[in-house]
Amino acid sequence: MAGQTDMELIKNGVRLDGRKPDEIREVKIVAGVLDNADGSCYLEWGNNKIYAGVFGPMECHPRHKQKADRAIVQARYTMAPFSVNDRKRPGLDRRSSEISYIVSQAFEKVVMVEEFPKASIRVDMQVVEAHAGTRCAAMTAASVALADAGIPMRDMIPACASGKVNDVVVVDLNKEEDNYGQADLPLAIIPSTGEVVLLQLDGHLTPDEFEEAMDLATSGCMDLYDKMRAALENRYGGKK
Amino acid sequence: MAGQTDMELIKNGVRLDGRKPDEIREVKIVAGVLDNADGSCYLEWGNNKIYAGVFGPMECHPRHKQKADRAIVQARYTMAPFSVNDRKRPGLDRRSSEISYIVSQAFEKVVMVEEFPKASIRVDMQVVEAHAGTRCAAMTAASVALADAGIPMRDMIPACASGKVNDVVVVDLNKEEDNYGQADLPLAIIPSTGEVVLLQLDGHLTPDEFEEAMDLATSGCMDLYDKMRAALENRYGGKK
Amino acid sequence: MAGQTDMELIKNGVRLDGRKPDEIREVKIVAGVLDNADGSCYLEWGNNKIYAGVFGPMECHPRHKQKADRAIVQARYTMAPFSVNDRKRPGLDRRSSEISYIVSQAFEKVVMVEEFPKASIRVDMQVVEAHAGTRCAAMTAASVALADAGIPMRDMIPACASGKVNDVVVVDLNKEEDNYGQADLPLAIIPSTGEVVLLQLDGHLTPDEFEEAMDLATSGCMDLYDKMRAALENRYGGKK
Amino acid sequence: MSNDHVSNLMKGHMESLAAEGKRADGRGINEFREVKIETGMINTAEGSAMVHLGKTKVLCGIKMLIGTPYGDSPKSGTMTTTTELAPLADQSFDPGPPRERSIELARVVDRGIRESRMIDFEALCIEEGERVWMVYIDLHILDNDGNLFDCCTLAAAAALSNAKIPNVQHGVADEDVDLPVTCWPISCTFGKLGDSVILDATSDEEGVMSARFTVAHDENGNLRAAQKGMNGAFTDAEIREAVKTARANDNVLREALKGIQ
Amino acid sequence: MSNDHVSNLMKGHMESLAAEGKRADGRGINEFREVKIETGMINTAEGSAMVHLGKTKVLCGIKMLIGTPYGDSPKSGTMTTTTELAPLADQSFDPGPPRERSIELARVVDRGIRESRMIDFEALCIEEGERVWMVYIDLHILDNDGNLFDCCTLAAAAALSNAKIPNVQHGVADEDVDLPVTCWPISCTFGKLGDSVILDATSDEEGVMSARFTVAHDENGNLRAAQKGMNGAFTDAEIREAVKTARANDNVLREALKGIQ
Amino acid sequence: MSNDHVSNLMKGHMESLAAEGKRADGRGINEFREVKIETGMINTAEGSAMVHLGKTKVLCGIKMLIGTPYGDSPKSGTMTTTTELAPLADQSFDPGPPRERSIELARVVDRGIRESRMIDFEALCIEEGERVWMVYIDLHILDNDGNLFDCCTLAAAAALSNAKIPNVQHGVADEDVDLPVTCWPISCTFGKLGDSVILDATSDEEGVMSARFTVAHDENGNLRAAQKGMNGAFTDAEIREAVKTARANDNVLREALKGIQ
Repeated sequence: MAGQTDMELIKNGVRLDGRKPDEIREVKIVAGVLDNADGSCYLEWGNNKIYAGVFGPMECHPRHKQKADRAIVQARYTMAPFSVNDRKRPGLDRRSSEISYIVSQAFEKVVMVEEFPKASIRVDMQVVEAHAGTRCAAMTAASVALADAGIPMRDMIPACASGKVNDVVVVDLNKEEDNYGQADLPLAIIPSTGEVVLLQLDGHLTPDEFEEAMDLATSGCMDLYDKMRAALENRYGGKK
Repeated sequence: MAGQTDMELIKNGVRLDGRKPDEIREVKIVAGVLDNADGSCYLEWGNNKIYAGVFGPMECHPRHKQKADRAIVQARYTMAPFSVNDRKRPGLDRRSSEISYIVSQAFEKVVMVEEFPKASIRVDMQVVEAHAGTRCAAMTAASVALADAGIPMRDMIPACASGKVNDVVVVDLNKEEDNYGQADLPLAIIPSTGEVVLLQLDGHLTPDEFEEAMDLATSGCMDLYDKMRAALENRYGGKK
Repeated sequence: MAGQTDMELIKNGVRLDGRKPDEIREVKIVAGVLDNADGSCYLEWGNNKIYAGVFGPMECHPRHKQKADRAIVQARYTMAPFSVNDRKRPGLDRRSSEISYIVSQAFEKVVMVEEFPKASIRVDMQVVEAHAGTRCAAMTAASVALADAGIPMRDMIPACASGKVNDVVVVDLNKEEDNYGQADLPLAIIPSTGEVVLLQLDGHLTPDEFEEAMDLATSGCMDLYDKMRAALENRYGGKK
Repeated sequence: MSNDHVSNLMKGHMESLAAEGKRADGRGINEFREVKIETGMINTAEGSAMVHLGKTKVLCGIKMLIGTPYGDSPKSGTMTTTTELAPLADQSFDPGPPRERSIELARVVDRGIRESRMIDFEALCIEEGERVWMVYIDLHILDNDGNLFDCCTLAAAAALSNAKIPNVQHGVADEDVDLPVTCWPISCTFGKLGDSVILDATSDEEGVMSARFTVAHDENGNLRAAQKGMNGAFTDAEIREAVKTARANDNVLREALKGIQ
Repeated sequence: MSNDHVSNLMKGHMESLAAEGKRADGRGINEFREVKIETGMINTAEGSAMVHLGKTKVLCGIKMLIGTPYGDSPKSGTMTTTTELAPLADQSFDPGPPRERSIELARVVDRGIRESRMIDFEALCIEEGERVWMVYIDLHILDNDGNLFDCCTLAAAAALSNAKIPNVQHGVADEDVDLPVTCWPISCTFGKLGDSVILDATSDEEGVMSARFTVAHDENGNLRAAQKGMNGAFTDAEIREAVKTARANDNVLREALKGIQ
Repeated sequence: MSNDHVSNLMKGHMESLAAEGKRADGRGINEFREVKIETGMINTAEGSAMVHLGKTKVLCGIKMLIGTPYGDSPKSGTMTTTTELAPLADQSFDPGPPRERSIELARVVDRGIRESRMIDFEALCIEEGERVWMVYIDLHILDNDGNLFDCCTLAAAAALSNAKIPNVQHGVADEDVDLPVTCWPISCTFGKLGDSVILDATSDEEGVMSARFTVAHDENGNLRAAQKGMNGAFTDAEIREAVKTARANDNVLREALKGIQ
């Protein structure tokens, strides 16, 4: 978030990449792309490219993390060294650790963890190309991978960001908007209940803009939700 | 220890901060300053500022450190990044590791560890402002915190350094004396028996100076011991 | 391996250190040089100097590495900081980790691991001076230390490299040959069966050169095997 | 933030209380505990503050060093935030390298300061592309009775407002000047307790609540940062309501912060 | 590379099959699985390739940065190889720092590229002793069905042959040019299964085989690298035979690699 | 330094012996074991020494590199001490990063050399504020039969006295010269065994003693360093007596050290 900028990111209600403020980038979701994982998903969202894979329920390691009455979700978000312009050092940095942690917690709300005491459900998200919005894209891919693995869930979790650019509230920031915009608000919801399982905000929003940003991000999540279900139908040849 | 220096640190038997050679800096001790810890202490010694907190006896982690016939003391000495002029990187460096180790061992002599097989007694010392002599100050604060926690002890351990400055043996070096002095001898004793539980020496002392340094540090310890008991009486309103 | 070089490393069939292509450097092996280790060996090979020590069979740590039906070999190859011209940082780097790993596996082939379920046999190799060929020298020393410890083995493992220098296939590269040569092929065999338990190759060899390099390295291994047995006879005063 | 000492009975009790708009310590559901701020107690720091929020105590020290700017922002100073969950503050805090919990705390506080543009980073440039001030915000948790997020953010803000740029010591100028602060972000953290939402949870309340929501506003009532945590959820309405509640209630902390300036 | 899902029965069965020159998936003992190479899918990378070897999938990205050369080779660019055994690729891959297995894999691939002189390192010198290109080869294992050694080496070779030196972005020259590649090393990995030697083992086969032997040849049929692994052994004759078999069979991979250029 | 192989019976036996002024190996309570020093065996080191103290064996290598001095001492060379408790030296030595025990050992040896000013650090300045010699003292424990403190300090002193500054290799001067040594600190380590105090404990004795006290004197009989360790205590009188005993008995080691010069 650069805050104020002279850069004209929206002209006549149209963004640099041709989208309207309430339009998300093109999304492509393919379920079941990996052979070893119990469930998997490949997702392209704009130029973002992400693989998600799920194993479990399985024995929980390290054992001191086991919960007597439920499973835990061990999500792990990593970016490949070549996924960004400046090479990223391999391994978890503080940003990836935080995202892994809050995503793990978000999934514990929808996975039926009480059915698998002491177990672990491992969710691995590999960002192989990154252009803003990767945490939402990774969560979305992980939901589809969990469903593909047949893990019992109350619902899937679509995730989508909204933000502010040139004082306009928009959905799904692209890379320039992320770099030079004024606010970024990633949101993940449970569509069937409307509950919020992940919300972050960086930047500057007036109270009214916040309301609008919540509306736009929610609407983006619902758009995604349709695409997620379509991907699963496409794989399994019917309603699921 | 710079060894020989042209700096005049003692003039007419008076040190730069106005003290005589056998005089310790002003000490303020408050027991019971923290709510969560089982026992705690805040100590100011000159400009040194230290918090000590104690938990236990409690289950020992990691388990392979447990002793079948006694408790262990897990003391940890750390300096806040802002406690020194040049910011210190957070975490344990080698100096802090060594101090933590020898302080743990010193306390195992006075805590009645044989009463709590397999247990751990955790002693945390946080130096938030440092001006020479912090290991002695931290040990002294830890003793008071242990007493405040009601941990059975044979005695408390006052700790005080002596050293050599401009060829004069003095007690309780301040920062300039520590930087430009000729020797530093931190000492911790058990007042009721006169036993030595911690002693280190860096620098240069003749045999006679060593005897004198031992005398001065011991005397400094006894001064402190009075202040430690006063702090506990002050908290508990009577002899303890 | 520098590949092509202008440096004349062989002149009239004689190498810079006076050896013929099929001649190994001088080797000195002494078994039983350490008191605490269950078995030990000191080996000089050219200017390489190595200590090897063995403990075991003993309880395996960490426990998750235990095998229910056999012992594991935990070999560890390290180079002292002062063993090379530029000081080496202490600790395991990636090269040492790889060597430790493949050497552990090589020894599991000859040690009678099935006799000691769940146990560990620890093999420590300390290179204190290094001049090319240290992995072979360390393995050779470790074999003698294992025999000295009385660990049941099918056979000892001599190890020797061959390589290519100025387009000539030679045995046991020295430091200059290693730096400016064209290929390096460390080999470890089981003399009684002729089996290969370790083989690596870096560089460039034609198919015929490879055959020749295998022959030379094997022959070097057999030379060493005699010296290893002599060292044990020397210690135990008879055939073993 | 599980707390084994709080039983299920306690959970039921606390949820019932909250459903009636009450709390175990007598507060209303949207009421902060008593707050106390002291500043300037650490002489080796460029700025320092101790904040008491009920029994929670956090000490913050600011250090400033000179370094080189990042390549993509040659005119900007830099900032680093660390949190030390000192073992003396809570029996459940382990010594050792920072864990997920500590990393989330540090990053939320950091973003709350950084993205709100509280610090005027361009005023920290000494020589473009060459030398800038690096600001270190080191937070020492001394006593944990819950709501570290708000207490840490407040301690950081107080310590920053107390900080002087050490120009003299580093030979940059003849006089030390105040660190330039441009806005005053205050964070309010809510907990989901049963079907209720409470402000400024204690450790006991954190042990039984299912979700956490932090939102920071500046002095003009605009949002500057937010974070939802823990493995429960808020309804959309609860989130929007909490944001309004935060605006209505952060004046308690804001006044305490003004008191020190 | 133990695999608890493969029982001793399976071991006996596979060994019997191999003794007859057969395999569980119908291949001959010296036959590669189907290989597929795609390149250029990662826009943030200087070069990229995805290789499918049967069900094994490896994604390789090449990044190039400018740095200073090593003191002892002031005219040479540098190269670094990492392997990420992504937890999604195999249930047995643990998250965390690289282990022995991953280190061996990275080092064998690295040496296969480096010691074969596939990259012309001197052509990566920008300014002697001052600035050289640093090539990073980062291998992401996405699906592990065995023979990571050959799949990774092939992915690295394909990604390198797809890479452009980013001269424009770094202001070095007016045009991006192909990374200079001088030879084409192809590795073939054999497994010892009972008394048989098989090429290109699957995960199931790796779970029951006792030893591994990798050998890389260039396009002229000369050896460029080799590595024996695991705690079994090969006879001298098996090693020499495997080297010949490799030369006779690596054309399958070599053709796939040529197909992308 | 617990030793599970030494039973309580052994403890009682050893304490009784010590009370009579005797020891299990026949030595008097203030008697060193046989000491042997060899130097110069490591050609890749600037200086090297192997010290045998009874069965304890320590190899020390000195390396010297050129680096920049610390900001607060622009005219002084630097020094770093490491100890490697090699797993081959003692069954209880674990591989892995240095632990508390190893850190204490390295720091006591380091301070004994550094604070005694044995090395003339100012003579290691090549160019003020720019280039100084960095001295690395790396101690390899090869066999541990107790009293590593004295054996390591002696090995370090011997290796330093054997070291040449590698001027030629680094192009600093035309000739390599001896590392300038200004004094000869010798450390003596005592153990508290029951109510007795013994010098130069073996591993067996260390396994049953309760406290350790190390004191180092220079050749003029002045104290240069001291350290009390382990979780027992010494009386004030025992400490003062031990210091005198050290002065009276360190000549054994001092003669061995002179023998190599």
